[in-house]
Amino acid sequence: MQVLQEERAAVGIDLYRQMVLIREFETEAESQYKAAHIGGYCHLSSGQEATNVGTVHALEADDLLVTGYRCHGFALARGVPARAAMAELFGREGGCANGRGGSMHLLDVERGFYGGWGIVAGQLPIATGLALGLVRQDRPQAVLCELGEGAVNMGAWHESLNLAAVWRLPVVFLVVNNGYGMGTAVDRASAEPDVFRRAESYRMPGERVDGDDLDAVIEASERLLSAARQDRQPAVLEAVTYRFRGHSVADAGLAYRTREEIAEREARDPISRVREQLIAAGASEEELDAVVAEVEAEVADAVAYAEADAEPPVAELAAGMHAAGSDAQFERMRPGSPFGERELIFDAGLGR
Amino acid sequence: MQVLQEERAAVGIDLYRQMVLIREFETEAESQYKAAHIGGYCHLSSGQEATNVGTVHALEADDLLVTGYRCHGFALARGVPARAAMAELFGREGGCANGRGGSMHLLDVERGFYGGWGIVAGQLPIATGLALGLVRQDRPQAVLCELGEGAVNMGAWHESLNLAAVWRLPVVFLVVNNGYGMGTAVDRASAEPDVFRRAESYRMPGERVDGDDLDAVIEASERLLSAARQDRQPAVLEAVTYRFRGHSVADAGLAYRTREEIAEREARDPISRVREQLIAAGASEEELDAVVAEVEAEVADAVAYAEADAEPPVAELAAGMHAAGSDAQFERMRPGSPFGERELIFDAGLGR
Amino acid sequence: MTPAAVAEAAEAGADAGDVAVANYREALRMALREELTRDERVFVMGEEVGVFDGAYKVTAGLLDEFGADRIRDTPISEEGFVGAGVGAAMLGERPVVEVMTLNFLIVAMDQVVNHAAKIGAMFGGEVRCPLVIRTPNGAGNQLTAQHSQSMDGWFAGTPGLKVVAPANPADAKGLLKAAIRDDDPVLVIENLRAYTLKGEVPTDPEHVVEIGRAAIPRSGSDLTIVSHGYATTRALAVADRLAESHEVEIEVVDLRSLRPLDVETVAASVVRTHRVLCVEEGWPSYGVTAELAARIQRACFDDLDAPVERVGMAEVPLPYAKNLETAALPNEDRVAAAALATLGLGPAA
Amino acid sequence: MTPAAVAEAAEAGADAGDVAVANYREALRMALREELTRDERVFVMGEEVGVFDGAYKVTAGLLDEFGADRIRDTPISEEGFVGAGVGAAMLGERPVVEVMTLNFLIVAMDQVVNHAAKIGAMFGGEVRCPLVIRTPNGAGNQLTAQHSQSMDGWFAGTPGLKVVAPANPADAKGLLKAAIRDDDPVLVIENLRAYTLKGEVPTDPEHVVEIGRAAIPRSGSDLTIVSHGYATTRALAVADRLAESHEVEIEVVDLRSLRPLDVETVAASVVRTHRVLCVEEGWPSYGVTAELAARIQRACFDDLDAPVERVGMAEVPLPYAKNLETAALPNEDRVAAAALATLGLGPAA
Ligand SMILES: Cc1ncc(C[n+]2csc(CCOP(=O)(O)OP(=O)(O)O)c2C)c(N)n1
Ligand SMILES: Cc1ncc(C[n+]2csc(CCOP(=O)(O)OP(=O)(O)O)c2C)c(N)n1
Ligand SMILES: [Mg+2]
Ligand SMILES: [Mg+2]
Repeated sequence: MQVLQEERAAVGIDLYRQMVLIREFETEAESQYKAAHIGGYCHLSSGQEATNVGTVHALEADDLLVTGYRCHGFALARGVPARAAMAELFGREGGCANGRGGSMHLLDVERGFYGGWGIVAGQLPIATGLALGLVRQDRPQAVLCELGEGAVNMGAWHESLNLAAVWRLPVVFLVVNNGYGMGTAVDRASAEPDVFRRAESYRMPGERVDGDDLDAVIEASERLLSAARQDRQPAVLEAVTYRFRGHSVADAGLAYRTREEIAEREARDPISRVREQLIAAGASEEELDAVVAEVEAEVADAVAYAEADAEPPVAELAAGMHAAGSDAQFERMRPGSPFGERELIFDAGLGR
Repeated sequence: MQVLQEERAAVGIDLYRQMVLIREFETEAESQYKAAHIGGYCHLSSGQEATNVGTVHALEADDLLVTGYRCHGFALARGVPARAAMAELFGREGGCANGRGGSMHLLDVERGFYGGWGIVAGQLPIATGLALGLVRQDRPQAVLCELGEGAVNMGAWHESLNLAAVWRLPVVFLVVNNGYGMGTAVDRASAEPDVFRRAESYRMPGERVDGDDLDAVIEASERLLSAARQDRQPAVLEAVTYRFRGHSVADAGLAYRTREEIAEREARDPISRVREQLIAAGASEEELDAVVAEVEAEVADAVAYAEADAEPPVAELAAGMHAAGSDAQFERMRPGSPFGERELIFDAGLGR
Repeated sequence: MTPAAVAEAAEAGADAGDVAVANYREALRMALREELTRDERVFVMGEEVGVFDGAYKVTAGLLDEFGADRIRDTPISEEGFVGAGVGAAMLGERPVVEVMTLNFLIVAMDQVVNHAAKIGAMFGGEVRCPLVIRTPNGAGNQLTAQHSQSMDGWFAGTPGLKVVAPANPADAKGLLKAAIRDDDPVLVIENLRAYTLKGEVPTDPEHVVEIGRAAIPRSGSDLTIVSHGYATTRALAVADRLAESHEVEIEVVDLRSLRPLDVETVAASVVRTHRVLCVEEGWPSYGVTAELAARIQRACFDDLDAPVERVGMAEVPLPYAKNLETAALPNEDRVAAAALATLGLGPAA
Repeated sequence: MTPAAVAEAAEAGADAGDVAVANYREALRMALREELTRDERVFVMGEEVGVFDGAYKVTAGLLDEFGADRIRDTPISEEGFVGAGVGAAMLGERPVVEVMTLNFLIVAMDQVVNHAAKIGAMFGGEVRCPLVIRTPNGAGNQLTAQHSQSMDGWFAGTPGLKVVAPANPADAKGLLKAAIRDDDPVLVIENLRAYTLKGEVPTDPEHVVEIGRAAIPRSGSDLTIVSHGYATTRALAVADRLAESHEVEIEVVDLRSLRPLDVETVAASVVRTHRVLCVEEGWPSYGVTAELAARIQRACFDDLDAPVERVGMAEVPLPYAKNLETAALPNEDRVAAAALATLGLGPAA
């Protein structure tokens, strides 16, 4: 394993740890969902961990990250504490979005993670704008914007890539091609199933990588992100991977693909692959088992934290909606209010 | 001139007649606009007549046509009577949209012309749907959908081309590249200024033609339309041309381009070009002058017709809005109506 | 009762008056099946309507019955395929476009309000657009801010569109069928939580519910609650609850149609009860209940003993946390409290 | 007075209280120029704002003054560049996005209502979106159905947004400046016909008009007309006309802000006049005047001598023909007739 050989061994082990953390975190999240401690839509990334971890590893500390709704893996890889992520899934105050966002809307602005968005391709224009912001602020950083391969048929894809190219903005569009958008196989939806080729329409580099090959993902991500930082060269990176589970925890994932297909892919689990590489590079089974045990404890701790954490007070139903100072603006809306704006918007809604 | 040589001479003369008609019609429309007999936005196609006439010439009688707002030329080429077009610009009952649509919304369903639309790229999904309708009705025809080169950066372009390709729909997207979208030169807006290349993103043929070369336009249009009819092969045809006038009659057209550039293009006027070709192919000056005189009379007649034609009665303000039979549905909306629905929606609005 | 069984019942007992018990989702499917069978021009398209059996299973089984040409899976590109529906409709087809939820219709807004709605009038009646769009609105499963909306009024406020919103299985079937048979573009607003509501559904394939007619599913003389879609379920529950607890008789007017709006039925009820509460799933400010209040205060100016009151979703992007979501929805407690306040029996809202 | 001259005046006489005469368009430009000068984070983007000097010339000359990085021409792709504004704002920039007309904001609807509006609440206050979108609504130049709309209420009904609609040059300047300085997403709705309105504009670069405060440009005791944007111009003209013709004194309340909505000022006026007419440029059904009527009937239930009345655009996609357009608009004759009817001095509308 390259990372292990080139850098200090700890990096490879840490990447392995992140991948296991994502898997364990989501396995636990699914149980908690079934126990009704978590609600809403809940999209798992199991099978996609090498892409999560490899791309985020290529980010510098001040780079920015934007994703769709399948965001647990990216959030954890970016360093969002498991506690803050799990508490968010539980809808608790200590969640990274203070319990307001849930599974699809994790974020961590301090770590440059600008969300977790739920409208397919809706995050692309925003990522483009973040990249524009970097340029205007003369910051030599880049934005990594995740989307699924199903999102490449939305108009927002086209408008965003064109804008990024015309303005030479430092953004890498990471298409996580897990083969399906809900039940629709990529070639049933995209007239160009080699998604990365669509970059050509914007005279933008586009390439495809095996999203389950951690080294390859890191290499390609680093290269494209550097070009974005240094030359303001936007790009498309397509990572081909597979989701082991259904579209969300509510989908068995069997109506549109065979058990054989799934089994075949599970046999090539990227986590096992990295583990084998680490062993081959000299890591011991014990060392790696210890990592797994550590991660299990971390996830158990996250659940305990989330369970113990307080629900947001109902009096703060509208917290965050408006910036401080807005209460004076809304003051005159009170009289005649038929539905309690005072409680909902003013007293509680201003982040006080 | 090929058309003249291959087919009977009358065809070439008729195409010339159409081009002159478009130019004369619009020259007159501009005067009438300045005299305040025509309102709204009024977009002229002068300079683009070879594209108008050549592409429409390639349509079969039962093919369908859809355009943006710069539609006078296409409408006239498709055979919309000058009277009906001019009356529409005057907002009269005898207009092809009964005075309700104006310059941007000409149509003629009998001739398969499904409008004249005003939202940039908004006509593309509709054209795709018309093509789907043809397929469902097992009609071996095609749709020609016009748009400007400025429209290729809209999401609707991307979604429509993808859909047309995935479903193999018989539609040819005609990009009239006149160099500018309002004041924006194509390469300032499109990351791929060779617009036709964007067809590749949908594994769709795309080609570019000199839009001022009538023969070339006809040849390319016929070829792509046949493939659409016979193999349900959608395609992009980019016709490179130039608009002599501003974006609309309200724009002098000089803020973003030089007088020299315009003069240079005017010197290569496609109408003169066709005239020269016809003469070279044996037509006489007198014959062609007669055509011009005929057209002038036709336009004068159209204006006289439009002037004499009645304004739509105010009592029919809402005519056409709803299908016959809708009055019963709206009946209960009457009581308490604060703004005269009865008059506006019911008595008048049902096409009675 | 399985969908297939419902279909059989429908075929077996086609006499007017026969009913089958079905849930809302099945009732919609019955309507689709009957209309697909009746008219070759009808076809269904949308994301996941085929192979996946529908994101909310409304179209389950129809792909097998009618084939991929008539039950057409689309890419994720709402603007593209809603617009394709507009075009196909202009050519005389009868597309029924499913949009996964109302939240996603927003990316196709332009095709709905600036194209479909304009066609009839803008082209002087020369061409029509018999398009149906069906989509669920609503909230209540912690789907959070981007997925928990009900902008019904935006469409109802667009001249050229018709908008219906069935509250129960019978209307789900009857209004969807009416929409498919209508020659104008019709938006059918369903509701996520309503899909499992059970009820009796007429099996006569010719049974349709006329667009533009409100229903009165419950009569009463003390207060009128006006609602549509899932809010009607809440209204009926609150009417039952307050009949028990406070011995008040609440009349419920279920709008069924938002454009045209049956002001006559609403006004006639308010003239009888003198008090009225309007309830909706969406935000009240600039929402459906605003229009209701405006109409009612004018139609019933001399009949009102109290102002028209409103309840809807709290005016916030819906938060994720369960307790916050519950508090923000127009839940029965909130509706009941507002009803009592309107009756002068509780503290003002 | 040329824009440059106005700017000079602004610089020369920066004392509070100094005014320059400018039209609405110039007033907006003054606001942009002052804020671009004040704060490096402010930048303008939109179609044709630079080289073309703005489709309606609001930004004329600014490209030369501030350069292409701060006056940024965009491709025609509203969803893309409105969304880019959202992203840049999240990073602390202060984008002012011009959308050529409100009709074209519809293709970017999703970025406005399902992204910009959601950010504050959905992310629990962790990040803000200080975005300004400016765009004109309106009709009246035979622009026809797709180009003659005013869906102001859709945005005003979206929690998380603020919406202002200046009626005159002073407010155009003051509200746009307030919007740019606000830490939340603000939609500034201008009006095509208002661009040429002239008036006095404060030159103090620190003068802003607070968001959420209605104005009373004309006092009167017989009837209140509530309006916003260009409808206020109509209301004032009608007030003058009826003062002459019928000796009635009409008070005009200009909302200035639609969200927040200053119900207090509206209600206080109605309490004095007992009669109220609401006027808007858009369609009244499910429109801004619906919300006004709903609020007023509740706030002033015991004070009203007549129902709240409304006038807006006729409920049709606006037809092209001049005579039809004129008839469909809320023209002064229609407003005057409705005012008289509300006063009990004319036939009911
Ligand atoms: C505009 C819009 N349309 C539809 C949806 C519903 N939806 C959520 S995820 C999804 C599939 C997306 O597939 P893909 O982009 O491949 O991402 P993946 O789920 O595979 O990660 C759909 C259709 C949505 N959220 N937004
Ligand atoms: C969605 C949308 N945005 C903006 C406009 C305003 N607009 C009308 S035409 C036009 C330029 C279009 O340029 P192009 O596509 O090249 O066509 P051309 O006018 O050159 O024929 C613009 C920006 C519009 N009508 N629709
Ligand atoms: Mg996928
Ligand atoms: Mg052009």
